[in-house]
Amino acid sequence: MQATDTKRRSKLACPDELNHHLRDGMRIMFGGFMGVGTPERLVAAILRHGARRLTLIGNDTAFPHSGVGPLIASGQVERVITSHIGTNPVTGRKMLAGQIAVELVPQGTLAERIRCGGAGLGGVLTPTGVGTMVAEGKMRQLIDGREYLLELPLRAELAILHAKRADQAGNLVYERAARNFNPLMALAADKVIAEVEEIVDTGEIDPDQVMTPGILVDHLILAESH
Amino acid sequence: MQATDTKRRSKLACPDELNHHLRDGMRIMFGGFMGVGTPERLVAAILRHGARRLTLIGNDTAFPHSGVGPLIASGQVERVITSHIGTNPVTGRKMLAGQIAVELVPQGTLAERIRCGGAGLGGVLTPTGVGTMVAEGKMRQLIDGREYLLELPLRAELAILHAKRADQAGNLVYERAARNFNPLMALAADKVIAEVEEIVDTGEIDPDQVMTPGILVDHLILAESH
Amino acid sequence: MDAKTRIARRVAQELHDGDVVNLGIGLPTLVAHHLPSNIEVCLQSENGFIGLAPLTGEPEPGLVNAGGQPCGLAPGGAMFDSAMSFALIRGGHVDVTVLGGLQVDQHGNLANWMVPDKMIPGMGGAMDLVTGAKRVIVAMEHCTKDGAPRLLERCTLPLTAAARVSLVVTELAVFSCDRGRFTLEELAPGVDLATLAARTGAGFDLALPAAAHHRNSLRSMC
Amino acid sequence: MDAKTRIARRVAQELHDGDVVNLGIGLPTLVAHHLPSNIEVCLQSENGFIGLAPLTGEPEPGLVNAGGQPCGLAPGGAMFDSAMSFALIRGGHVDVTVLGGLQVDQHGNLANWMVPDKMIPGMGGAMDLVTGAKRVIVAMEHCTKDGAPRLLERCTLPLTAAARVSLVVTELAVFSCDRGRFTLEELAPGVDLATLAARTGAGFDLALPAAAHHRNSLRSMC
Repeated sequence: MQATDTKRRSKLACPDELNHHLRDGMRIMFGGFMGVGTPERLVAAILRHGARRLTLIGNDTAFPHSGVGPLIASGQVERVITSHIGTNPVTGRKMLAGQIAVELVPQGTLAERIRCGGAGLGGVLTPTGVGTMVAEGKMRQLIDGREYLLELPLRAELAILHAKRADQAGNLVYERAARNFNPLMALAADKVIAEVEEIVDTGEIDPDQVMTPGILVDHLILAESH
Repeated sequence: MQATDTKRRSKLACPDELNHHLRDGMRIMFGGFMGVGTPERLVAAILRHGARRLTLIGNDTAFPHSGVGPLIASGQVERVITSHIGTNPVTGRKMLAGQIAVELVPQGTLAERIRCGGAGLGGVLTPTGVGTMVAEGKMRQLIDGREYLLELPLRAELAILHAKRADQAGNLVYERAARNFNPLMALAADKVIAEVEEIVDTGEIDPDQVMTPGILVDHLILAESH
Repeated sequence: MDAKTRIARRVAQELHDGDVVNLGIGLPTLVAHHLPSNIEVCLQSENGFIGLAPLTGEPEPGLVNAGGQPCGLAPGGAMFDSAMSFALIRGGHVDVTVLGGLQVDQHGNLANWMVPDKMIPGMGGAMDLVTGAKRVIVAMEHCTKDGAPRLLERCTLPLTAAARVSLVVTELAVFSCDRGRFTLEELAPGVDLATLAARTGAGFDLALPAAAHHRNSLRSMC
Repeated sequence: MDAKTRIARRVAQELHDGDVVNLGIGLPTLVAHHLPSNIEVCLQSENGFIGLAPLTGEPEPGLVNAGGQPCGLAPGGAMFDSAMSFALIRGGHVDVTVLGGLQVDQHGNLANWMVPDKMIPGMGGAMDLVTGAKRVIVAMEHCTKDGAPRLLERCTLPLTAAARVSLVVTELAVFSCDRGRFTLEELAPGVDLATLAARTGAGFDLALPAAAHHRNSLRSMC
C-alpha cells in the first residue's frame, strides 16, 4: 500500500506555471461571486500572457477592476457563460456592441451544469426557467405532472480557483462565502490551478475539513501577500 | 435583522420524539454505509414503536445485528431501495421468499436520485446502467453521442441521520466515512431527525465546517453514551 | 416614511418566526431592518450561506452578501457551495423569497431580470429563487418612474418565472395573486380605491368579508 | 504463490505513480500489498474518501473501507459524502478501478453483481466504477470452482456495464479487450497456449510482434 513515509510531492508551482496551460480560444472556468473567491493573481497572469478569444465560465463578471473584470476590459474574452453581468457595465457595453457574446444562465442551473460536467452526468432536469426565455430550444420533460427543462453539462479546459488554504497534496479549504463555485469547477476542467493564501504540509488539514480533494487539483500558486 | 442576542431555540428532543413521526406504510431514509453513520438509537426506537410496512431507502441493509439490519429481521419492512444487500443474508432470504421487495439501485445513482429529490430537480442523466438490467423501463437520451439513462428523484417522509456533533440550531458535523449518504438525505425528507454524539452551543461550530445546515434538521436526539 | 421603507415594513409583517428567508438586493434588503421584535428568521444568502446578519465590527475576508458587500454572520450560520445553496433554494427549503420587480401580472408572473435592448443584467439567482421558494413576495414601487403601472394583466417584459408570485407589496397596497386574478388584501393609509385602480394595470377583486378573519389588517385599514 | 496472490501482484504492475485507484472488495484489495516500491498511488474508497491506507494502531470511529472494515488514512486524505464520491468515480477522476468478476467477454462486458435466483447481493458501487473509471481491470481466477471458463464470447450473467473492460488478469494470463476480441498480452510462467485455450471460453489474438515494444513482458514470458 502506498507508503506514508515516502517523499511527498508538492503541487506548489511558480506563478508562471499558468502560462503552460493558456492558449487562444480556450474555455476557462473561474471561481468567485462578485470577485469574492476569484484568484486575482491568476487573472493578472492571463492578462500578462495575452491569450485571446477566451470563453469564460463563472457566476458573474464582477466589477471593471476586480474579479475577472479586467479580462473583460482587456478584450481577451470572446464569450461569457454566466448568470449576471449587471455589476460590470463594461460587459454590458461590449455585449450590446457585439464584441462579447453573453450566454445568461440561471445561477442554480449554472451550478448544476458545471456539476454535471464534473460528475460524468449527461444533464439534469430543472424547473428553473420553465415558461421563460431560458426554456427556448431546450428539451422539456414532464415528471409527475410538473414540467422541467433538460440542462446540459458544462466543462472547461482550465479552471482557476481561489482557496484560503491548501496542503502540498492540493487539498483545499475555502473561507466563508469565497467557496461558491470553486468546488464545483474543481471537478469540471481538464486542468485545475488553485491560487491559495497559505500552504501547509500534507497531513496538517483534518481530512474531514477538506472541501476539495487534492486529486482534483493539478497546481497550486501562492496568492501574493498583501 | 434577527437579533443575535434573543433566545436561541434548541432542537434537542427526547428520544420519544421519533414516535410522533412514525406511521405504518411510510418511507424512511437512513444514513449509513454498512451501518457506519446509521443512527442505531433511532433504529432501536423504530423497533420499539413497531411501525410496519415501511419502505427503507439507504445504501445497504448492513448486517443482521447492526445498522438497519434489525428492522429487516423484525418484519417491519415491506420494501427496500438500496444498492447492496449482500452483507445481510436476512434481506436476501426474505427477498427470495417474497417477504421483502428489493429495488437495487447503483450506489452513485442512488446518491443522485436522493440529491435530486432534495434539490428540486426532476431527474438526472447518468451513463451508469446503460446496457444492463438497470436500464429496463427507463428513458434513454443521447447527449453528444453517448447514451444516458434518466433517473428520477427519491424523497421520503422521514430521514434518520447520524452525526458526530451538532449545535442547538441543528448544524451537523460528520466524522470520517460516517458522512456518506447523511448530508444528501437531510435535503430529501419532509422530516429530518439526527442522532448526534455531542451537542454544543449554537455558535461553537465554525460555519465553514458545518456539513449539513441546521435549517434542514428538525430534531436532534443524543446518541446513548457507550 | 418614504415608499421603500413603507414597503419593507409591510413585507416584514409577512414573515413568521423560524422562517428561512432570502432577501433580494435593493429594496428587499431593507426588510431585515423592520422585523417584528418577537420573531427570529434565518436569512439565506444565495452566494453560499445561512445566517446573513448586518455587519458589526470589522469585515471578515470572504464574508459578503449576494450583492458583494461585507456582512455579518449570525451564530448558527453555515457556509456551503453554490450547488448546495441552490439545492436549498430550488428544493423548497427556503420559506420566503422577497424580490424586487419590474412587472407582476394577475397570473402570478414576475418580470424582473431584463429590459430587452436596454438593461440586461442577467437573472443571477432570481429565476431559481422564484421557482423554488415556498412563497414569493414581490416588493416594489407601485408604478415606474414615468408613472406606468407595474401590476398588469399580462407582463410585457421577459418573465423570471411563471405563476409563482404569492403576494405583491407596494407603497399603495397589498395584492395576492390567485386563480388568474389579483385580490386586494390591503390599502395603505390615505389611499382610496379609485386612485389605486387608476394606477393599477389590471382589475382586482376585493378580499371577501367572509374571509376577513384571515385579513384583519385589511378590515382595519379599509 | 497462490493464484490470488499471483493475480494481485500482476495487477499491481499496471498501476502508475500518482494514479487514483479504487480497489474492489476481496481479491482486488490484495493489490495494495504488492505495489512496486517506487510508485505511490492514491486509493479511493467509494464510501467517501481518498487516502485509504492499511489500519495501523487503534481503529478510528467511522473510518472503515467500502467493505465496512476498519482501515487507516494516509496523510493528505480527504473525506466527502456519497454524491461527491460518485462524482469522482463517474466523472472520470479515478484512473483505475480493479474489480473481481464472474464473467468477462470479448466485447469488454463484465458481469459481477448477480447470479439470477441464486446470489443477488446488488451492484453497490460497481456499475458506477466500471462505467466511470478511466481504466477497468478485472482481477479474477481464470475458471469457476467447477472449472467453467469465465472468459467468454458473450457473458451469460447480467452485466455490470457494457464494453468497459480494458484488461483481464487471471493466474494464467493477461488479456486486453479491444475491437470485440481478446488479445493475449502475457502468459503466466509454466502455462502453455493449448492449456490456456482449453480453459478460455473465447478465441483470442496474440499480441503482434510489431507491437511488441509495448509488450516487453509478453516477449520475455512467451
